[in-house]
Amino acid sequence: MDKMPAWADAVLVPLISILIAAALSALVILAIGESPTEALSLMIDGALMRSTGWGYTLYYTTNFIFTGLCVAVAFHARLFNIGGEGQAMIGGLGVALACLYVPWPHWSIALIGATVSAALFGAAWAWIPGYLQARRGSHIVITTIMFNFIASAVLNYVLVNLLRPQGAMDPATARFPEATHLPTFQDMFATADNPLFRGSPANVTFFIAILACVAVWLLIWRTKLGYEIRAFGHSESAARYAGISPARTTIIAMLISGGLAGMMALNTTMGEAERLVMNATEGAGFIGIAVALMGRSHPLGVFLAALLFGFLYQGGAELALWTNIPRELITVIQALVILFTGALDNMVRMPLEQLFLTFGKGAR
Amino acid sequence: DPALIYDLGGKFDKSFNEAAFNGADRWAKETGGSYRDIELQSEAQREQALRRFAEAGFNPVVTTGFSMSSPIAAVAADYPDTKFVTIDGFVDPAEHPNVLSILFEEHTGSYLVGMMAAMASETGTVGFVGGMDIPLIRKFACGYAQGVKAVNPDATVISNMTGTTPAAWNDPVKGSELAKAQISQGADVIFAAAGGTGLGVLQTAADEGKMAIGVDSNQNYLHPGNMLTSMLKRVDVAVFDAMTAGADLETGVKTLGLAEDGVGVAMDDNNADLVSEEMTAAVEEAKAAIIAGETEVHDYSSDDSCPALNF
Amino acid sequence: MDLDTILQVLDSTVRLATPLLLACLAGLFSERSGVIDIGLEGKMLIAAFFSAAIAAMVSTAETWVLLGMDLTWLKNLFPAVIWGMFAGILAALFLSGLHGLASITFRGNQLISGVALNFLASGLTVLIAQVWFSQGGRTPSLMSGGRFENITLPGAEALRDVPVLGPIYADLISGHSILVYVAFLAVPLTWWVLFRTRYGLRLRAVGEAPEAVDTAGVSVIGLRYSSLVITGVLCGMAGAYLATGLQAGFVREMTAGRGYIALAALIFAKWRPWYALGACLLFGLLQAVALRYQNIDLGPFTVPVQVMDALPYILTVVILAGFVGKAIPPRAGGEPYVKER
Amino acid sequence: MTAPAIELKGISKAFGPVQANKDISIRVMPGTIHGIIGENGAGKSTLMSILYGFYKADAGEIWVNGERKDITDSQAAIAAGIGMVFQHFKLVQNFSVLENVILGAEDGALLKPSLAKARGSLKHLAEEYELQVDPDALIENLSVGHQQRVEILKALYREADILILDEPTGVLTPAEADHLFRILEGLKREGKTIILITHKLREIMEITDTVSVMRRGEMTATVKTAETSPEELAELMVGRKVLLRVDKKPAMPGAPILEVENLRHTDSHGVERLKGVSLHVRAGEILGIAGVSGNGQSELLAVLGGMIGATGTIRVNGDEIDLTGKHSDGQSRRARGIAHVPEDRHHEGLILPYTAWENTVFGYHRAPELQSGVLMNNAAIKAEAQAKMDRYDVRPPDPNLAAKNFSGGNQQKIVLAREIERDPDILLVGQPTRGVDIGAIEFIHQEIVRLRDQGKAILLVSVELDEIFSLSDRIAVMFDGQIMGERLPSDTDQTELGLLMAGVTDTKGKAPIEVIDEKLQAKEAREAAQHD
Ligand SMILES: Nc1ncnc2c1ncn2[C@@H]1O[C@H](COP(=O)(O)OP(=O)(O)OP(=O)(O)O)[C@@H](O)[C@H]1O
Ligand SMILES: Nc1ncnc2c1ncn2[C@@H]1O[C@H](COP(=O)(O)OP(=O)(O)OP(=O)(O)O)[C@@H](O)[C@H]1O
Ligand SMILES: [Mg+2]
Ligand SMILES: [Mg+2]
Repeated sequence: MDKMPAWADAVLVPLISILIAAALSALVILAIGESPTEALSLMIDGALMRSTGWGYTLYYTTNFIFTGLCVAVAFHARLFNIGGEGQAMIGGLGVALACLYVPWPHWSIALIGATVSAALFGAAWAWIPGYLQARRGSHIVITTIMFNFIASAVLNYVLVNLLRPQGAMDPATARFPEATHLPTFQDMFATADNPLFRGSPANVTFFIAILACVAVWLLIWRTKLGYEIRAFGHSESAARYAGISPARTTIIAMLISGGLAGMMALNTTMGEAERLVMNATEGAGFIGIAVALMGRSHPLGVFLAALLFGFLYQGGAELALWTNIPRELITVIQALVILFTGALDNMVRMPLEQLFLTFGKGAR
Repeated sequence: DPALIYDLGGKFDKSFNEAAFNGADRWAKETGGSYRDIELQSEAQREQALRRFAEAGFNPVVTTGFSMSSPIAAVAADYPDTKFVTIDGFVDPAEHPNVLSILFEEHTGSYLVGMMAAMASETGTVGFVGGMDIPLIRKFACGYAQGVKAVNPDATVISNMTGTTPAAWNDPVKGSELAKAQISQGADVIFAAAGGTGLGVLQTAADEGKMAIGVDSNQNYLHPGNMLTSMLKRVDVAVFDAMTAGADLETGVKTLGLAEDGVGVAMDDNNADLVSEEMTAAVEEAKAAIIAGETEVHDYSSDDSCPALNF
Repeated sequence: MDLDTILQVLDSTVRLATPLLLACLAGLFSERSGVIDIGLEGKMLIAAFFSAAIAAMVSTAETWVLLGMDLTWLKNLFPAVIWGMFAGILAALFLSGLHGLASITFRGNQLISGVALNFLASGLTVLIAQVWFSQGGRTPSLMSGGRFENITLPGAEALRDVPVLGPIYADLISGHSILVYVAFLAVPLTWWVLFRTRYGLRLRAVGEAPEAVDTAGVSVIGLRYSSLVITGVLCGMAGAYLATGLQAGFVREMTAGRGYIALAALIFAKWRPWYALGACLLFGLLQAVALRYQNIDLGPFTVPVQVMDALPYILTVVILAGFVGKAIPPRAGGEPYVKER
Repeated sequence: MTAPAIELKGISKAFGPVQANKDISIRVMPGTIHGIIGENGAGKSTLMSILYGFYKADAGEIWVNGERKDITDSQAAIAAGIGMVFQHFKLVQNFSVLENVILGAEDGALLKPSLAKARGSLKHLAEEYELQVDPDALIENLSVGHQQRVEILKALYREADILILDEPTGVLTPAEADHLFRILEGLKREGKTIILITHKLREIMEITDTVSVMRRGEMTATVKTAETSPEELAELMVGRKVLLRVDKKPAMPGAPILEVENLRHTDSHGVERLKGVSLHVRAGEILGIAGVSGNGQSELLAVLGGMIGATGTIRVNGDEIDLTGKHSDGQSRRARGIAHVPEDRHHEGLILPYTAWENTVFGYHRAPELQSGVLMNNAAIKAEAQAKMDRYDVRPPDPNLAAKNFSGGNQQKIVLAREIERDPDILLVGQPTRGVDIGAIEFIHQEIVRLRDQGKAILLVSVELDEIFSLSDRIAVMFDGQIMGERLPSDTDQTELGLLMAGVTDTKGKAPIEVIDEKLQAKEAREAAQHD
């Protein structure tokens, strides 16, 4: 018999954790002399009450879905991939090369090509830490952190010395050709008399992210590979017993994980900027950790958590626009959310379990 | 009301964005007007901030940093009644008549401080510390090196970049070490164009009793007696002027160089003791020559190469 | 290369290695007790901020008055920089406490707690700095009383002219701030505590087999928290050294990944104090060299600055992959101690 | 009348929903050896851990020598004169014996004096109680028997008057167990009180003065040993009459199906664990491998099951098997008809968080018949799982329940069902009844014999000599990575096997335990040298 019903663990615990994080955030806002209620209503108003706001919220959500799935898949194999950031950067390189050097006839084909390229580049960047963990026993947490730094150096070199158009100031590539521009939500949903999503960056990549959620769900819970990844994650010795190669599984899980991180670049690079800039990833790789944790590494959970962080990002931007609250407040809120949902979750779970136990006993 | 958008470095970077803030602040104080400003946090917010401000009726919308030019080009057409200003960026005026691009001739300003560095140097070796290795910073370095060589063709210019990640703008410890390294190689004047990292450079130069050159804002006050000068980039004036002009702002492309006092060298009480009359004279002379077109300072960004320095 | 250049590179190595070493030893205590800590970065950062902020405040404050009591005498007990360091240590201890709460008391995931604390430090420092000083997440520049001065060791000047040894003593060994000496002395001290004292025996045991410690009648939780206290103190000093020793104030994100490098050094050092010294000096040396030789001209091609910049990271990976051999971490590391499932 | 050394009153303890101890009361008189028996999971260890302050009781009182004690942690228990040797030793593997002994009982803040003092008393204790161990050896290089000595020394060093031993003989050879009992007798003579937990009736009858029986968290009886019998105790333990023997017909072995020659394996520490093992198993035969755990039996199973690599040859039905390359994993072995019921179902045989149905294909999950397209055919797997669970009487028969929610016996049935139902030629079985209740033991033994009668070749590894005797058609004994000899069950007895298990092939002259000790010390020294 379980101690606590599964739904309580999946829903109640994160919910209460978020509430605690929110309460503390409110205290922080109070402490810097602003009104939490006003801040909250500004955030909700800016992020959820208008289509443009949604356009931004969903844009960020798309990023976080990819990086969240990246962390989640690795988590299932009990690999802590902190390298989503670097993998996404290199994925961006893949997108840029695909968009710049292949004459695509139509955006839809370009999208497929760029997706493959982004995933391949991201996967390649994750392959090395995966390989080193599997074959040489180097700690994946450390190697992926190092690979974030190295990715940044690689990207900088490539942008400054190789891909930057002559005379340009930005360490960025040229703009991608017209044929690779992805339709935004505005292109898709706005009509002449109803200008929905005006100017917001959400684009078709969002649907790819949804597809990725479904694909990851199928992969993890419906295929033999997913079966092996989860088995390996639960018990390496059991995996060995069953003939599941730990090395192979580690490497494959990292490849998939890195590929998903790489695909994040589709959204920022192909969908939004339409060129590759230096800091296209903007820490989304790290937010992915929180997203995966909150989402309990389940695609649906990842989606919901990504939405929450998308809201935080967009709401935070609104705060920065209309108040004097420093932008770092959002970092603090994120930290609190990660802390309470990820690391201090037992603080909520333990008393809750006790509660269910007493309640359950009373009922029996 | 006008609005101001700072680039990712943030409002108080002690140099570029802070200069913009100072300009806006002065405008607000002098005219009693009010303005909104925002520090960007992510790439996608660039366009968002532009649109939100434009929709809310702010005019003009002033932005700093070359990275704003692309987003402005993307949104300008949607808000024909709003004037946009991109400082350091370039947007084609033919396509977007409601945009003012303001460019600075950093290389000429850097040239002048380079001359001063060469004249102040006793060792014949001077240093340059840049932030992240990007073309703009190379432009500074290249102009500086040319100025140094113009005074003393045998001088050595040691040029270092702090790093390749955005962290390179905020690592004063590394800045210090770079300065120490350059000092140990003989440099006695160091020009820092590296944001927060530069503070470490200036600090170390002061600690070691050498001279340093600030950037963007007038940083002479930071270490009086050790700051030879600062390479001014009058972003504050540009912002002030744009805000003063308000909705009637004249658009197009403005290049601010020595002639317009858009760039220059900072002279004040803090560095009066360090600057000899001879130096002042030479700088004035060179300035006039550049304005007159007699002296040509090569602009790194024109062809991505530098005659005076290897990258 | 002449002696002077070598000395300068080594001198720079010492300075760059010091914060790494303090953080690395901090991590050593924590991980030896079975608590993995990737929050070293955050602890250093928050300590750097508070040490600079408090040092700045104390050095500008003429008097201290609290609830009508004149506490100026208290303020004058220590110079501003020491008050700053205390504050930095306190702040690092606060994060350590949170980490303990998450990973010891509530048996949470230690890696995630570390990540969260790094975020927290990164946000809080700038936020508070902005509210307190309105200088954009920066503290005011510290004047002389607010900084650690470099110490000239006795006889340094007199001995300078002795060939080879003189300059080594005068330039390399002498002339650092007190925290550098503290950091280097912390190495033998750590070794001694770890391998020669009762506390060290228990600490090592609790990282290997907490149940053995528990059944021997020693509190696992107490031991782990105590190790986190040491971690906090050392991180606090590392942060204080960055902001008030090497620099004259705090700048956002000024730790710039040093906590992660320290962590890599710890693994490289196989969780041993003397090896930690070696590893940190190596990483310091790599950085010092990378700073001095940015574009290395190898005839047919030039090594770009980006390669030199990334070199410490690349080397870390290479070292971890090949040369550490089997770095066996403390067996109970990363696992919360659970008796009753 | 003297006060009891230990008196527990109304002790209760729950782990979440599991009630491990229910209102337990017990008295232990000073200077006696008191046995506690009960099936696996009856709550014996929990009760003793409460007495030792490792767990905190939910209710109840502890009285020591007539005084009520508030034992909140092990420190308090130690102060009250209680020492405990846990079922799973609580030693720091990479510490020396001395360091382990002083841990928590140091004199002063510096180690040196403590170590010196401990060295002295250890020498003294060793002489007094025949507890010789090298004080400077690292625990990880010691044999289990010696590790147990260290645990006893730890307790004695802390001057324990009351010594609890939790299943101490499970890891010992019979000779070592005899030696341990001699030590215990000695301690008893000194006036110490001993509580001995075991589930071996023979031991209870042999050494204890009184015995308490536990069943499902409750204390069912406390009796004088002299006034009871094994049969009565077994009934008290299980709650019904049990057969203590397996019924089986004589074997009719056929051709050799599994042939092993000169198998060698070196582990990641560089220690050679298999030193040239050769054996064969014929169709319709059970070969039992006896031995103290840690002598290479686990590695033998792991090599045969494809979990680790090795050199040498293995032939299945005459065809050689790949031992290191691409085909050396568990799935290849299964394809060759080798099924494997592993020793440790928690860490090998099952994925505990997986549901029962997912576990019923573990290791076979790549089989083409289980797939539909790129996805796994979960509906079919689930249906088949349901059928298997019904056939094996797995309780509760719910395939959607996570494996961790089944009791040990039912978990083992799930593993057995999975491995047997695919009709393998060879079945490798490790510790089939470890941690399984007596009811399930009967069932599992019958299944194994049934399989043999169907003509399968069965390799059985067990540390329970009783089990080896009752199931095997032939017995091979392993010591230190080698087969020390083969015997027919009818031609041998526990004593002879016990000596073989200690690597002793003849014992003329010396007392067995001395020979064993010499052997063990030589082995430890060798391993310490190989290490690093
Ligand atoms: N630390 C724990 N957390 C949760 N449940 C536990 C724990 N220890 C024991 N249990 C449960 O309590 C019950 C009693 O276990 P205990 O170990 O006391 O039995 P035992 O009689 O010693 O069995 P064995 O003969 O296997 O050693 C079992 O159901 C077991 O699963
Ligand atoms: N030398 C060997 N030792 C152990 N198992 C083997 C060996 N050779 C093959 N196997 C296993 O026996 C089964 C049948 O072998 P076979 O070579 O016919 O399969 P296959 O489908 O051709 O596989 P593969 O393409 O991997 O060779 C496979 O599951 C394989 O893994
Ligand atoms: Mg037990
Ligand atoms: Mg084949």
